[in-house]
Amino acid sequence: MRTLRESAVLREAVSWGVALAWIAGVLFLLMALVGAPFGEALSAFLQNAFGGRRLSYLMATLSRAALIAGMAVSVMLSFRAGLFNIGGEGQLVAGGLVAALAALFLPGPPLFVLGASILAAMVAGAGWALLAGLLQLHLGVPLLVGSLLLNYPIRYIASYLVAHPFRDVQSGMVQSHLVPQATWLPYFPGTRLDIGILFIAAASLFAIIYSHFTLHGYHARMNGLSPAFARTVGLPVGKLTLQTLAMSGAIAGLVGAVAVFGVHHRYIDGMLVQPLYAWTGIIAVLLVGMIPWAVPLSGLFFAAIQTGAAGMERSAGVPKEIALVMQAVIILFVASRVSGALVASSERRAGGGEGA
Amino acid sequence: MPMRVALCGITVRFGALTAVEDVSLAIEPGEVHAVVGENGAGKTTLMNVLFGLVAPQAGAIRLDGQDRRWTSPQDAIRHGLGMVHQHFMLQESMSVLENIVLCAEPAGRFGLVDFSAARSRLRRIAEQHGISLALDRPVARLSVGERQVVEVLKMLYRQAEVLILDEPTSVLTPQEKDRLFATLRSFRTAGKAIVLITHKLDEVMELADRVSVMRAGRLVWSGRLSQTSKEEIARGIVGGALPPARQRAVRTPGEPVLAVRDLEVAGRSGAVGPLSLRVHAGEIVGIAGVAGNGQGELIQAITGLAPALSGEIALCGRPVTHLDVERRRRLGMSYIPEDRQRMGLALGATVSENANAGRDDRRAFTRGPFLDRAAMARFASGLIERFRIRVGGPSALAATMSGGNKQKLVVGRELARNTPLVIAENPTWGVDIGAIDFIHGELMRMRDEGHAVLLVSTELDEVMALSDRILVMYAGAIAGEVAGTEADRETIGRMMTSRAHQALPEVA
Amino acid sequence: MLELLFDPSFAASVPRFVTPILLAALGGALCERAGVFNIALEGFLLMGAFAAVVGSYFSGSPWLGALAAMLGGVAMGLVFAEFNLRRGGDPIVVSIAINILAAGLTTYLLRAIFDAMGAFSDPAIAGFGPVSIPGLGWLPVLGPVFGGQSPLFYLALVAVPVASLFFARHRLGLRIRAAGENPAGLVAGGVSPRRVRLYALMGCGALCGLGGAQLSIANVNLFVENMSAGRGWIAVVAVLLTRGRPWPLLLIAFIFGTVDSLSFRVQGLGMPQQFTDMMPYLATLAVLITLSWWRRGRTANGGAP
Amino acid sequence: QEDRLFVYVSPDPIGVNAFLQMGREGIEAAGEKFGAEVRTYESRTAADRLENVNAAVNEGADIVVLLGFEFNDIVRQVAPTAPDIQFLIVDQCIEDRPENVHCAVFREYEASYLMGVAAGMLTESGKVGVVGALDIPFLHRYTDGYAQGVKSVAPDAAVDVRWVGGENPFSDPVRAKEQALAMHSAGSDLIFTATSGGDFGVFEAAQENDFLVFSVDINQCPQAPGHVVDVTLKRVDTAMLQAIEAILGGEHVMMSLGLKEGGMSAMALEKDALADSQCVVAEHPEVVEKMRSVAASIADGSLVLEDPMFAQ
Ligand SMILES: Nc1ncnc2c1ncn2[C@@H]1O[C@H](COP(=O)(O)OP(=O)(O)OP(=O)(O)O)[C@@H](O)[C@H]1O
Ligand SMILES: Nc1ncnc2c1ncn2[C@@H]1O[C@H](COP(=O)(O)OP(=O)(O)OP(=O)(O)O)[C@@H](O)[C@H]1O
Ligand SMILES: [Mg+2]
Ligand SMILES: [Mg+2]
Repeated sequence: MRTLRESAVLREAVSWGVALAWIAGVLFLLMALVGAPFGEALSAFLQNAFGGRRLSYLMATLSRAALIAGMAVSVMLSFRAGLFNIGGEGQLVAGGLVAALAALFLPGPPLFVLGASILAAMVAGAGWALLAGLLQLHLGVPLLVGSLLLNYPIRYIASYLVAHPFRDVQSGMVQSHLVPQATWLPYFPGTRLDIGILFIAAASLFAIIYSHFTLHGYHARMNGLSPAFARTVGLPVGKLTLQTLAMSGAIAGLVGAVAVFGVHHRYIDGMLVQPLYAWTGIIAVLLVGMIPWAVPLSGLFFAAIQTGAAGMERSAGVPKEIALVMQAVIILFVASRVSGALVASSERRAGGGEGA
Repeated sequence: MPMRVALCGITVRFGALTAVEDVSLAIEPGEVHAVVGENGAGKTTLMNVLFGLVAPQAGAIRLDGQDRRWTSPQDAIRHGLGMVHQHFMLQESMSVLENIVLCAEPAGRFGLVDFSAARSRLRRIAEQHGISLALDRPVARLSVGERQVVEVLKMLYRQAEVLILDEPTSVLTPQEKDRLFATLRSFRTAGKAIVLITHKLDEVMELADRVSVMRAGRLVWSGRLSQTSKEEIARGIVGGALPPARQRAVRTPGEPVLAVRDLEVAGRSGAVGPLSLRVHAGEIVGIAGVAGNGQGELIQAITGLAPALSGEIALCGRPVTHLDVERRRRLGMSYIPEDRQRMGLALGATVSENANAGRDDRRAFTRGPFLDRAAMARFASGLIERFRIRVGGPSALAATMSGGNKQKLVVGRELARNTPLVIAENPTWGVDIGAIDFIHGELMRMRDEGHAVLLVSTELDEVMALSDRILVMYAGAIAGEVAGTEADRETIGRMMTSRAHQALPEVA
Repeated sequence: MLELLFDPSFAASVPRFVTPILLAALGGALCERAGVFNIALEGFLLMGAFAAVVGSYFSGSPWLGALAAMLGGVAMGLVFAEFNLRRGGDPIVVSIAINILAAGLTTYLLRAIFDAMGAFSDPAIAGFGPVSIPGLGWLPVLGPVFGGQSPLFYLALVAVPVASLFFARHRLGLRIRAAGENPAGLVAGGVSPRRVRLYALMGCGALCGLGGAQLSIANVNLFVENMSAGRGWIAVVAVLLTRGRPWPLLLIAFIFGTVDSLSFRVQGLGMPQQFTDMMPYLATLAVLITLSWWRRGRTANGGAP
Repeated sequence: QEDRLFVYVSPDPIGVNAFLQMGREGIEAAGEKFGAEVRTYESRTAADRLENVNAAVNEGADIVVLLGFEFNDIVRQVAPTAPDIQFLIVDQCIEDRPENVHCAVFREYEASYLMGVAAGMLTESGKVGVVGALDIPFLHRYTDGYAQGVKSVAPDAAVDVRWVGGENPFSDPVRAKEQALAMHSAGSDLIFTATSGGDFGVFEAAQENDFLVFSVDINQCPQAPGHVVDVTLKRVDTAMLQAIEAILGGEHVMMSLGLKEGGMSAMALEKDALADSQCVVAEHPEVVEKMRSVAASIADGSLVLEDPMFAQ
């Protein structure tokens, strides 16, 4: 048994080695093509993902990772329940927009405004997700399609609102006014990383506990694995669907609020759409096969390759398009490697059951 | 050309589990070779090896004395092997014809499939073997029995020389079974080799020339049927003495637990109903009938999985017509669905997760909103022990269990709820003799303890063995009622099939 | 006001909106039916647009440009197959990576081949001219819609019944459907679903490539980085909506194209651009809801499903 | 060997954007002139912009040049934390600037106004069009300036204002071309395009359907000879050079560049280059004449134009 396990670990290590060798090989080829020094580019990549003066680049990675991981956690709740909610982007935008507008118009002490705005953002995100759920349950529009389609109206509505009625005219941009400075999330002392990541960490923790240890999470997962089964054993499938979507949307809304209060301090047109937080969140979840504890790590991974690639582009003379290609190559190889490992480990688990 | 197939020293392991261990077996042309054994004994796995679906860790396949290695079923098919799988391999959205030609399409110009050629060839084959089936119906609308016919036709169409049938009869009506057996006999006469996996020893006695008995992955006995007896085979399967025959205790039924009045449900072909029936405490009411005559729709309406168009359903005296599944179950209903793969279990979840789903006593395995995993595992272990489920443990994935063990898990979970009403739909489908006996025993025990049991089965013997009253369904209505003690095959068979041959559509 | 909406060029413009979406969506339909969740149509389309310009520039023939576009698309299909089918990567992750890859690769190659930053426009890029269909000119609306379009439009139109026939009657079409519905059935029949899916991906690449060619050597004659500009995503939406059935795809593509073309003109009436941009999506949603109401109404009235 | 570091941060991918390309040329020229190492950081999103500015600070740049008003918030946040680093923000001045923040703005609407004047004089249908990439305030400097110019010479002419929009508004020649075709068939005979990558599509439409267009930033007349009337010129490169020189000289720079300063111009105003520009306006001396006189009155302050970016 022991040797079996050791050889499995060894096999795993070897296949990771092979994947890394592939990545390195392809990247080396690319670098050679554009005449960029490989070693320098590689160290620039790592330096810019995790290093910097006073770890400032690591902070940038973490700040990005927070938003990606937040979206990943939101998506994970849906996906594990078998709900193909790819409307995270719309829910994120709804959250960000409502957070900014609420903070601009709510009276009261800053802490109250902050709290109420975050709550409002979560409600808005949940509402937008519920809309997709209701479309499915009552109007027969499949969730996959409905949630995807709903991304567009909210994006343009938000764009219109900050381009016209709520625009900060003096700024010359399509953006709302700055939210009151007292509501900004503070930075960790000595860094430029805002404490928004704590909100995301809390949400992740909630999601992990929810998925593994709660009755509701268990029921949602059963529904995800087999809706027919869930119906047959009498799980409240419709209610589960709506509740899960609401939860998922609320977390997306929270992410929007964190982006507003922590990073941009206002709603800027496109600030939540262009960086593809929602899509990156989706692939972060899928990369690790929806295993809850691995989802935040996966978010960090994607953030790191994004900031690393951007940094490499800045300092090693690697053109931006090569940095893009490089990201794609890394994702492709890592994705296939991780999926393989997951399949292998689930087979081991299933096979090893007898002996245990 | 007749062909001799031999399996030599086959061993298959799934992780730490040895599913087949050093099995050698010869399949002769012109013979029906029955393979029997308990659930999980490794029958399907062994045949999957022969058919190229599973690569063995050791051993060889020999055709006419030559060693072969299959890289995929395509090799096996090319060499004249055909297999009807235990779980159907059909495309629901496609028509019967499309399903049959799939993977063996007679292609004409530009690779377009020559359906008319296939159609005429099929018509010949069907006539030859006395099979009738509408070729243009989508498989989604076929009953399980009809789907089985499609699978057999598929094999016929491919002109297989060695036919492997994995539990082909478990869903057939007696008539359908007789027709299949007639076909198999004509194959035997034509010199083809047939492997028949079944749990029904009567069928073995009726048709087989040679019998192989497997237990726990090993071949325990193999030889000509004439050299053995039914009792000996049965003892070989269970590995010991046979359970004694069951005695039915006389019991007067109590209050009605389930009352259905003028129920109408939307069905696959037109509305089902109006139906009225009652099931009392302490009785088993059996519903017999050819699959696809509305039994499924009736059960769906009673369980709440499909809405009733009209009529009323009452459970324990409470109207439940407009309640959802969950509330009906809480009021006192358990349900063993026919389709264990899809409805009975979540295959991707663990045994424990499957065992605890739908429990009413949530307090027993939760603390507030949180799960008590240990309590869940204890509960699952209890079921595994009580229902003798052969599986690694509560944390094994449900997908890795053999068909019979899956069924036992579903039955165990539902019966453990101890509700006034138990609905069982083909509860012993594909289950070995030991388990059949066990499940029957459990259903009888429920009855004796005063539960009401509604049993739907296409297996006439099963209905007759268990029921206090038998309702026969035909064309969406109840065609007649017989008391269990007075039931005989002739009467019931007439009721369920009197006009059934007219109902089967002709070959298009 | 109506003249402003339905100006003379309106009818003729619709096919230019429809063609790339329809071609890409038909490609997506192959994957959808084969059970490959391919949402990389955007990347396929972009690569096709780029390859079309390369082929056309160096050969001087738009047809060779279209061929190059198909090859470009097929190449992306092969990358997808390698990482999804062979190495088992999640299809969505692979799709997103391929979209990124296409964006980077086309920009890089643009510089490497043409030494151009971001855009390349040159008289040597031979584009598809309009094909005149005799006898259509006098028709009031259909005339401009169906006459004088690029040959790829007619190809796309023909591709719809062909695809329909393909799924219904062709052996590979049948196998593709099986691969999407119950691949175990194919395995049992001795056909590798993976192989079938590979063919579907290659076909998808070819069709998306043609869609890209329509963008870069028919609608305009130039390449600009990221010029697929979300059309691949619209095709994805269309595929999901119709579950890959060709005739409904045609309908959706036309609705989308018409509304999109109309939305340009509605701007002329003073509607804010944010709302006109929303129109195609809302129209799609409306169509979906109407269809499902209608379907539900029919089944509720006792009709056989 | 170079002891200075200049960093140029673009708000968007540079790609086909002539304005951003010119920014890069400007910083490179400055680097050459003042002996500095030059780096260009391209941003794609709002988050990238912040990261890039932080990176520039982190790398210890001497001068960080930020092109675009997108950097307002960021400069306000970052500049106080890096007092040794000089920030030059082009396109907008923020209020209460710290000592180390400098700015240069362009008055694009002045040149756009001239395009409008030419369009108003040349239109035969009485209707002209303008297409921008996206309905954002900055692009109103082009669209509104143009519309005002048209009205100044042809009060009855109609101006059709439209946007490319869509998923990729700044790089979608297909949509831009469709929009130009739609405007043309709705009656506009002169169309001003400010659509970045979409301009190519508009030029194609003009060539195929034989109408006239105006464009922006650099001399694009050779792109579609005989169809481009005139273009606005935005001299980011020279402005950048001047500003950097002043910053290095210790000044607290605030430049506003329009027709008067030569930061904005039009081909028609370029006495030397006009003849070889391939611009259609060269064939209409009376239009050139008028444009020059209007330009003069804008330059000397007798004609005052509002900045449309702050309208609404
Ligand atoms: N893919 C698999 N992974 C792990 N274990 C498996 C797998 N397939 C089968 N098994 C195990 O192998 C053993 C033999 O299974 P098999 O399906 O051959 O039994 P069987 O004799 O056909 O039973 P039944 O009569 O119930 O169909 C069972 O214990 C089963 O759980
Ligand atoms: N004419 C064709 N056009 C496109 N694909 C084809 C064609 N013929 C076969 N294929 C595909 O090629 C794959 C394998 O080809 P192969 O030659 O092994 O099969 P085959 O021998 O034609 O099938 P059969 O099992 O019917 O003999 C199959 O998955 C099939 O879908
Ligand atoms: Mg079996
Ligand atoms: Mg062949």
